[in-house]
Amino acid sequence: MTEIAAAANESVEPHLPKVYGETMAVMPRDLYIPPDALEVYLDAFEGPLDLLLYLIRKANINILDIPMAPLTAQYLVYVEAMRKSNLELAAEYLLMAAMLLEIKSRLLLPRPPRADTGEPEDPRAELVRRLMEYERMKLAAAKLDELPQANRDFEWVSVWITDQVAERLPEVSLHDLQVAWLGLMKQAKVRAHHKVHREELSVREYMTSILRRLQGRGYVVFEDLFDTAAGVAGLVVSFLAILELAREKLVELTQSEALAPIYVKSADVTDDPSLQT
Amino acid sequence: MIHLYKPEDYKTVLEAALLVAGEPMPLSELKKLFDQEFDDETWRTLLDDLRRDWANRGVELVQLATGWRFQTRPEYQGFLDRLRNERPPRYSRAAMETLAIIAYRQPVSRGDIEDIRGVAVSSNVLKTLEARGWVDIVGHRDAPGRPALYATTKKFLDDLGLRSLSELPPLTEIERVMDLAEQANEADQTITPEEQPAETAEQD
Amino acid sequence: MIHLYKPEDYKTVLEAALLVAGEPMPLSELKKLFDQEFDDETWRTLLDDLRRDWANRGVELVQLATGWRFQTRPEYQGFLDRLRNERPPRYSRAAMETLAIIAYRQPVSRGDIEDIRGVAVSSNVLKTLEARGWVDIVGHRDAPGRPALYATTKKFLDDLGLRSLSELPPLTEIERVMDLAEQANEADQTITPEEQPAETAEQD
Repeated sequence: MTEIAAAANESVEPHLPKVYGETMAVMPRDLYIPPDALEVYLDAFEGPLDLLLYLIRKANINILDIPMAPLTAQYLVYVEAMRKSNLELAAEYLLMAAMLLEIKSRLLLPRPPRADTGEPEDPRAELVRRLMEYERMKLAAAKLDELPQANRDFEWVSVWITDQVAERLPEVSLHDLQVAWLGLMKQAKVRAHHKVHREELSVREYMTSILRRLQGRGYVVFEDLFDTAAGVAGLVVSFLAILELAREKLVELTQSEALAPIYVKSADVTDDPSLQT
Repeated sequence: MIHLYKPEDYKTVLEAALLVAGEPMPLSELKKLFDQEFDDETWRTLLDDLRRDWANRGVELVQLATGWRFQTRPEYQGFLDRLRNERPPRYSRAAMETLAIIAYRQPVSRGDIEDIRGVAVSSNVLKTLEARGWVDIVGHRDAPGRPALYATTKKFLDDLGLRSLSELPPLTEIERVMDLAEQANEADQTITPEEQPAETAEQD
Repeated sequence: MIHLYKPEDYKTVLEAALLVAGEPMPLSELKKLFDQEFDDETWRTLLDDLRRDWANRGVELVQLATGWRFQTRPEYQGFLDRLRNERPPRYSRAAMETLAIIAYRQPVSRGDIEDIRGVAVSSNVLKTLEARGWVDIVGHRDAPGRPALYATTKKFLDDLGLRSLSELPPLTEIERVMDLAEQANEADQTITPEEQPAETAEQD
C-alpha cells in the first residue's frame, strides 16, 4: 500500500519515465487490481484513457485485441468502488466501459461497408485514434515541462531604473522654436515689425553677454567691454550691442568731460559708490 | 546626456536598456534608443556582440518571440532559489496536458480538450493557465453554446524561451509506439493488423 | 547546478542574483547564496570587485541603506527614456512662444513678451524656463517699475546643441516659410512684408 501510494505521488510529477519505471513492480500486470489499492491506483492516472494506455503499453495488452469481457468486469468494479469517493471520475470510467462494450458488440456484428472505399471499418479504429492522440499530448506535456520555464528554471533580469524619482523634462528642438515663432507671427499681425536678421541676432547675443558682465558691478570702463580676441567683426558687433543697449535704456553711458574715459553701467545697478571702479 | 562616439558606447547604452527592460524588447523598439539610424545588419552585429560579451556569465541575452531580453541561465537557478521565500509550484499533470493540447492543437475549445484527455477539464486548470498569461480566448466556435476557443500567447513562448510555435518540441511519432504493441501481439498471432479478421477479437 | 571553484565563479553567481533582485539585497540575504561561509571582509571584497567590473557601464552596483542593488546611471537616463511608452512631456504653447521671444529678441522684459504675444505672460511660464536654467535675468530696464530683462543662458545653447545664438534658425527663413503659407490663403493682400513701414517692435 505504501509502495503504491509512493507510486501515485510520483505520477503527479510529469516525468513519465519515473512513473512507469519505478512503479512497474507494483502496478498490475493485467486488469486485476486489488480492491483496497484501487483508489490510490486510480489517482495515479489522469483518466480512463491514461489507464488504458498504461495497460496497453506496460501490461502487454494489444490495443487491437483488447480482452473485452474481463476489461468490462474490471471497469464495473472500478465504478462501484469510485461511486463512494468521486462520482465524476466514476462517470468517466463508466463511459469508457460503455465504449469498450460497444466496440466489443460491434466486433461481433457484421460491419457495414464504408461509404468511400467499401471497406468495412474496424470499430476499434476510433478508440485507437483517441489513444494515440492522447499519448501524443501526454508525451508533449512532459517535454513541455522539461523546457526551462521563466520563474522556475530561470529569472528575468530587472535592473532598477534610477529615474523613478527624477522628473522627465520636455525636449525642445530648434524646430519647436521655429514653430513657436511661426505661430506668434501669424496671430500677432506684426510680423514685419519683427524682422530680425542673422547679424542682428548676434548683436542681441552680445547685448546679453554685456549685460551679464555688467551685472553686480558698477561702472565698467567702456574699452573693457570689448574682447579683442573676437576679431574686427566681434568688435563691431560689441560696439553695436552697446549702442543698442544704450538706445533701449538698458545701460547708461557716462563721460565726465571730452576725451575722459567712458564708463558703462547697467541700468539696474543703483548708484552705489562702493561699486564704482 | 552623454555623447556616443565608439561602437562600444552604443553597446553600453543598449546593454543598459536591455537590463532594465521589464519585458522582451523588439528591434523596432530598440531602434528608438539612438538618433542615428543603423541598418538591421548593424543592429544584429551589435546584439550578437553583446550576447558574446555575456557568454560566460550567469545571465544571458536571448532572443524570444517578442524580442531580446536578459535572463539567468538555468544552471544558476539552484543558487538563485536560495534567495526565494518559496519555490514556484510545478504545474499538475492535468495542467500540463491541457497546456500541451492548447499549444499543439490551438485553437481548441474546452470540449476538444476533454475529448483528447477523456476527462472533464477543471475550471481551475484553465484559470491557472490564463492567470499566468500563457493561454487566452481567441474567439468562439460557431457551434451550439458558442464555446470559447483557447490559444497560447506570446508570453507563453517568451516564458518557455521559444521564438515561435514551430520551436515547440516535435510530437512523438506514436504510430511507431503502437506498432511495438502490435508486434508483441503478432508474435503470438502472426497476423498483421490489416489482415486481421474481425473474428480475432472474439478469441478473448 | 554548476560547481563553484574560483572567486570568479562566486562573483558570477552574485552578479546574476543581484541582476534579478527586484529590490536592494542586504548582505545577510546575499549570504544565503553559497554553502561556504565567508567573513564580512571577503564579502566586501567580492562586492567591491563586482562594483569595479561595472564601473564603466550604463548600470552600476550601489550600496543603499537597505542593501545592494544594480541601478542605471543618471547619465544614461536620456536614452532609456526614449523606450518608455509614455509620450515625452511638452512645454505649453505659451512657454514655447515665450522661450522663442526671449531667444530671438533678448534681452526682453515681460512687458515686451506680452506686447508680442498680445496676452499676459504667467509667472509660472517664466519660472519654469528659469528653473530649467534656460533663461535668466540679465539686468533691468531703466524705465518705470524697472522691469527685469530676460535672456537665454549658455545651458540653453548647450541643451539645444548650439554654439551661439547665431545658429538659431534665421527669422528671415521662418518668415519666408510663413509668407509662402500666407500667399496661399491671402492672395488678395497686396502689401509684401518688404513694403511695409519700417517701424519696429523695438520701439515698444
